[in-house]
Amino acid sequence: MYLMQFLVLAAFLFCVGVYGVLVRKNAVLVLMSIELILNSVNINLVALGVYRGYDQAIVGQVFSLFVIAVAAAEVGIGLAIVLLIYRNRASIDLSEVDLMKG
Amino acid sequence: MNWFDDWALTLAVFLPMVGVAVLALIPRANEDLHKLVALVTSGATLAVGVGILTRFDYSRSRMPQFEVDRGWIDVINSRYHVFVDGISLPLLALSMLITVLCVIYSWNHFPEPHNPKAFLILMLVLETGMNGTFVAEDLILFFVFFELVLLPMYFMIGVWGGENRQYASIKFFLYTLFGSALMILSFLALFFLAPNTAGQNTFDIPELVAAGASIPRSTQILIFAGLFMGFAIKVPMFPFHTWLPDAHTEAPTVGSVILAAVLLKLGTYGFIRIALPILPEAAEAWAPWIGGLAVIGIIYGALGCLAQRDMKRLIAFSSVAHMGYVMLGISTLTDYGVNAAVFGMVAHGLITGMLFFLAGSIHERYHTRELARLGGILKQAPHLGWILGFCAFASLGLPGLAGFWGEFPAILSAYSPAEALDEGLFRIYMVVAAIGTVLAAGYLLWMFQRTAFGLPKEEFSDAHIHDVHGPEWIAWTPLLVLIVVLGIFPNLLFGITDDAVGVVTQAFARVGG
Amino acid sequence: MSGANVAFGVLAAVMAVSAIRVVTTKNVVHAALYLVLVLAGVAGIFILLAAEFLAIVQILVYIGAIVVLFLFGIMLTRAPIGRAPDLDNDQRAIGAVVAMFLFGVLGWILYDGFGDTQLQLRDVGRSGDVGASIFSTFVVPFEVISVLLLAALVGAVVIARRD
Amino acid sequence: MVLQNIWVIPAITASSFVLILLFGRRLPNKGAEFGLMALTMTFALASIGAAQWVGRPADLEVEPASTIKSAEAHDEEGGDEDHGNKSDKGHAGEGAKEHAGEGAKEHAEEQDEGGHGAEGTVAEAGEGDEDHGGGHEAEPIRRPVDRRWAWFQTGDVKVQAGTHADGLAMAMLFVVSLISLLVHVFSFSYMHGDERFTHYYAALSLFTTGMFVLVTASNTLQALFGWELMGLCSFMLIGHWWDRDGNKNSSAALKAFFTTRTGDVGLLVGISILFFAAGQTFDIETTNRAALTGQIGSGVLLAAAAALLVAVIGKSAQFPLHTWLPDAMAGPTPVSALIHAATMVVAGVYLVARLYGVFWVAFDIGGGGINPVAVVGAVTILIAAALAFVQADIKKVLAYSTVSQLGFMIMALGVGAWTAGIFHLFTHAFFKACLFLGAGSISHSGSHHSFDMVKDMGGLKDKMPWTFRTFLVATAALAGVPPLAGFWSKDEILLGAGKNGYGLFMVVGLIGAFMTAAYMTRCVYLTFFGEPRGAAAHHHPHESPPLIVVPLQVLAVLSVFAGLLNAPFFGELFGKWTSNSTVLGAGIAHHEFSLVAAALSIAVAFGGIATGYAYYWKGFRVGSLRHDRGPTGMLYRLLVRKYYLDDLYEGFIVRGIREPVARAAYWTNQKVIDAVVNGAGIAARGIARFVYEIIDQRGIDAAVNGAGIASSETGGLLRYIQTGRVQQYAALMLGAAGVFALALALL
Repeated sequence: MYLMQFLVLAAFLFCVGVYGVLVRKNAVLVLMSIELILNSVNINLVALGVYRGYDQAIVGQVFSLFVIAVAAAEVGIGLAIVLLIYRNRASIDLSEVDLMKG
Repeated sequence: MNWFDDWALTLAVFLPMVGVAVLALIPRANEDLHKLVALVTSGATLAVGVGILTRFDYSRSRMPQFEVDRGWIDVINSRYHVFVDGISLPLLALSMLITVLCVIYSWNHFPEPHNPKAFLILMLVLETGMNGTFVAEDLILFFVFFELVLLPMYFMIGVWGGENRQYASIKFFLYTLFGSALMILSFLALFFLAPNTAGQNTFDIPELVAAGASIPRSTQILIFAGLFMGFAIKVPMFPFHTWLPDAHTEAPTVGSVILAAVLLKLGTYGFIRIALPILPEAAEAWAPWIGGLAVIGIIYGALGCLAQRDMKRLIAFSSVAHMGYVMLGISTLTDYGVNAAVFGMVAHGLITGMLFFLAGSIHERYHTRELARLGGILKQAPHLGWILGFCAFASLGLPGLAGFWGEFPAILSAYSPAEALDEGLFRIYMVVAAIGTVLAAGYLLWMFQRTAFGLPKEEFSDAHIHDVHGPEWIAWTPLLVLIVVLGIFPNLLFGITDDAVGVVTQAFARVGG
Repeated sequence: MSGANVAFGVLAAVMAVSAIRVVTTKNVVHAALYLVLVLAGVAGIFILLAAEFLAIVQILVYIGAIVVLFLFGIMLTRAPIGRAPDLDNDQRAIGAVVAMFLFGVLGWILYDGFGDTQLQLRDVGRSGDVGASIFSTFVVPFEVISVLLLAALVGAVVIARRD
Repeated sequence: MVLQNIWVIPAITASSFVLILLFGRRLPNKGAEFGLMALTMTFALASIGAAQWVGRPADLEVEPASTIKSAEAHDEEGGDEDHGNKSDKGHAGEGAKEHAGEGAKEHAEEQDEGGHGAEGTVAEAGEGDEDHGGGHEAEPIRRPVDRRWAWFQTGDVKVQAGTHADGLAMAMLFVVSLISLLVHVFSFSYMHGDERFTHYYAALSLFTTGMFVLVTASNTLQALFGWELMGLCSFMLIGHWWDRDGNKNSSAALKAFFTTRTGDVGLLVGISILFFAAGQTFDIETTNRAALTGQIGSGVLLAAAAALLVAVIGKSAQFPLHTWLPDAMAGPTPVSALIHAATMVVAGVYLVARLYGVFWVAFDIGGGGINPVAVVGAVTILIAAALAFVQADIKKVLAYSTVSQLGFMIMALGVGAWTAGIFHLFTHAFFKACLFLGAGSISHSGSHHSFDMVKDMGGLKDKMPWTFRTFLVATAALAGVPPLAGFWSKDEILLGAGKNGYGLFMVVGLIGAFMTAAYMTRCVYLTFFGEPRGAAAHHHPHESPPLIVVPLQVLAVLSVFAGLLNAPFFGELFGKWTSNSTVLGAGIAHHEFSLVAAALSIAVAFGGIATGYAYYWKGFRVGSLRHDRGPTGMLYRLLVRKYYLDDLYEGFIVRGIREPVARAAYWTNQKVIDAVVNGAGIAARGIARFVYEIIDQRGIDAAVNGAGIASSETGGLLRYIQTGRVQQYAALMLGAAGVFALALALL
């Protein structure tokens, strides 16, 4: 097995996730795309860990675990925000959310 | 006191952040407590600064002192390497002092929309950034601190600024960020092209100083260009100065003071600390251009001043002119010049900082900064008026006051620049710079006459104008005293810087030296 | 062509198709289900990389918790359960260009960097070692993560609370 | 010894300044007591110092420059090098030393112990520069007293602060402290009740300090300190009544500072050049020595001298930068006295005298040819004297007179008559101060604060007897009536010019002297004689109080006797006391008193007075006697038959001078030179506005804003980008990150 194949798969997932983040209007779908991105990172961490030997493989796994934990937190908060937006605007269409316009 | 020697600089840099953390925890409504905490924090930082000043070994000012060198980001071999020497010490002290004085000055007049909590937090974050930049000896560390000051200043201008604050803050931010982008590219190039003696790539400044000369000349020139853009925009040098008047005009008083007194020095300090010693050949190639832009800046800034109707904008333009002298000094690549530059930095910090304080106080009293509407300040607030006059004279380089020692030695040094430079060219610069002093007298005295002499204009003739009050006296007295003391005893500063400057300029042979 | 390679090929194909469906499908619920496929595929990849503990956690946390959370989110926001025509905004082209550009850059960099690096799997990662590592070397980050989770918990409650 | 400690003198006045500023307002006399006390002390010290200087043995032999050049360099190995602290040793460099190849540091330090080393290297007096009359004897002079302190260090140069006490410095100290003391006394009464009385006294103290610093300076940098300090104080004092008459007073203050500052460009440049040319030292003696020994290349020296001359022109109000001085009359009258008599304007003269070696060599003053210094002085004499005829304001007459007299001093230095120039400075201080204070006294008690001779004065002779008498004495001294002070000094200048081969300049001097006598006669006539007019008629003029009159009397007495100090019958003491190594090293010729020259100068003085007297006397009588007569026998007939000569004079000379020449000069002054100064200001503003509005705001700034402006005009590209929508930002960010990654990868 080549290291490349894992990394390219991860890169692919990452880019698909990026596409989703950029294109999706529905906030929940955006969050899902973010999960894709996070998972691609996890693959990278684990694959590169293996590449650097056993000890580093463990470290890579630990980091992946942390990422998973953070992802869980992020989804929780993210969905809460989505709910709040929905409650205030009766829509979660992100193209209508432009509070950052100066 | 070994403990102090190890921790002094870290304390000096991060103590304000402790204050920030404390401030963040205090409810917003509790304003007095906020002020107190900010004062105590900045005061404690200043106390650390005083400690450094007393423990500093002045006989070895060329040597790194209070050095700390620990691993930071091992992957790119970037280290937490900080120390002070004769060049950074005065600037570090200046930045600490100015912050305390700004906190005191703000005591009773926070600009709209008030919110002391956020304002003071920004000020302390600024202090961390400024102190950090002056002690950092690792390019990445330097860059982090260098950029750290951007954000608080951006918010200070953008939130507490004048009418046109959005435009000014964005311009300030983008302009400087643009420069930093090129600067970091140069840093990376240095990282890759100048490995240290152990063959490792490094961001460590002293190591780069030793290794920099090995870079081929043409590459050096390119790298220097990137550094030049980053630093010159910060200074700001003509023609990269246009962010400055806008930022100064719109910034709240304290913001202007810090901007003028310390932030501008980050650029010139960068030249002295990084660009010159690491890339000596490129510095020689660039120096005529830098000198030329510097003297253009001197004349140009002065002309800009003469055309102003707004007092604060006038002072801002005068900064362009004064930093021109500093850059002229640097561009000569001589001891005299760089000494003058460091002195000029400190003097400009004290004097222009003071002038911005005054402009702020005048604005607060008259609600206008238009020269045409002001007048007769001496009648209504004599102390304020005379302090303004004093600072105007200090700013125009009157001997016996600090401004002179930034100006005259710079002119002097241009007569005999480093050997690699064209003497004739620099002598022309010298004469032009000397003519700049006349223009400086012109605009400053013109401003002083318009605002302070004569009788108050009708609209203000009945207004009750407070003379200088408590916090203002406390904030201003140290600056005024320093302006006089440094003016009469320049060795207080030259004595510290001279030796250290020798390290910077040793790469450049001087004619007859 | 070893078994592992075959497995990787199958998994990768499934994941790629599913991932693309996640970001293109017109049905929100379908998107969630495709996401499950991708996540499961990731778990499979973990197994291929000898990280069994991680694979199990992946299935438990992601498929068991997060996807369920998503489904709840879909329901609570009354998203259209069936096909909806306007799930995408008007910058599909930009998004595609950016994504493909990124993929190109990343692919090229990866090829440049690791073009022919073989992966040697000597040992299966033991869960015990992972645990030991977490509670020795990474104990501080671990604590921080736990605080983060708590904060997220509290934050989610505060944000979503109806008052 | 006062001489070693003359630093005390500026220190006293400086502390007086600080004390007045801090405590002045709370004291019964509003701070004046500090000023008076300080000046009394400094005057006492200066007198003692001068006496000690006179009593000092003359044991230093000096040979002219040519021999210095030829003498071999004997490098003295210094013993203990104590960096100049507290060392009271003779001054170095009398010996012929060429510090070839020596670093500047050693050079500076050697100053301290050169004294004892000097004797060893004195070469035998060789062939002097004999081209220009007189010849030079190597007569021993007094050793100057130097003292140095470490000041600051930059680069490899340690700069030392120090004092340099020699005859020139002591004479100046004496004059300055005396005049300043009298001005302080005078002001106490004159400024009584002024709302900024305290401030006024503080500024006076600081002003005097500035002059003291300049006079005692041992290096150019210190001199620059004093020089600029005076600029500052003149600004404060000329603009003292900044709240009156709109912007007139403050504009005058501004103009004074600005004009002198323009000259200071030359000073900055000149000092810089000399610093490097003299081997990286600011020390004045070393610089002079380097210039005299030919250590400095002629081109460099010429540039330095030319630059310094610009400074002198600005500060000493020489043509064409003299326009600020008459405007400076906006300040209180005692200040005018101080500025004109003892400080500020004479600073330029002093600078030339101090750095005489530089000027001497650079302009080849010994060569007898036309040189810029002399030309500037000569032109100024005539221009200013002509202007003095058409003034109605008594202070402006005196101001132009000062300009003209400064022209004499500068010209004297320019023609090589060093002692004469300095001596004229010395005597001029007394009678010019007397005249100005007299004018102050008149306005205070006689003309109700007016200075207009034509409208508000006349017939004050009997009302103010003491003012009149003292004014008359001072006028006579200024006009050059023997044996009053002005006669001796002016005569020496003319003599020097004539004997040194500057015949043309002697003629100019004679004309100038003639004009001086004439316009001063007019001034006295209009003020004290004739019918009282305006305020003098309606406001009950009376004699001024004692505090005003006493200084006048003191000055009048000095105006009578000061000239005797250098009179030939009394041994020309002043010249011996002040002569210093710079001057003797330059090989200045000394000339015996000449009866012919004296007679000429007396004739000119009396001629001027008589002419003026006749003309103005006639001016108040019937105009039927206007007949042209030939210019022959003018003097005699003037004295005997006033009428005809009056006509002749009026038709031919005075009108000639008064109408076209003076008017043209005045017109030029106001419309050309002043206009150039003003125009330069306006043009600078114009250019500034252009630069600011067109180039800065539309050009460079526009380039910066370019993207924004262009986009807002063509469809709002930037606004489109700033939509506030996160996803667009994200697209940008990721795209940029990709680009950056690509860039990094390619690097």
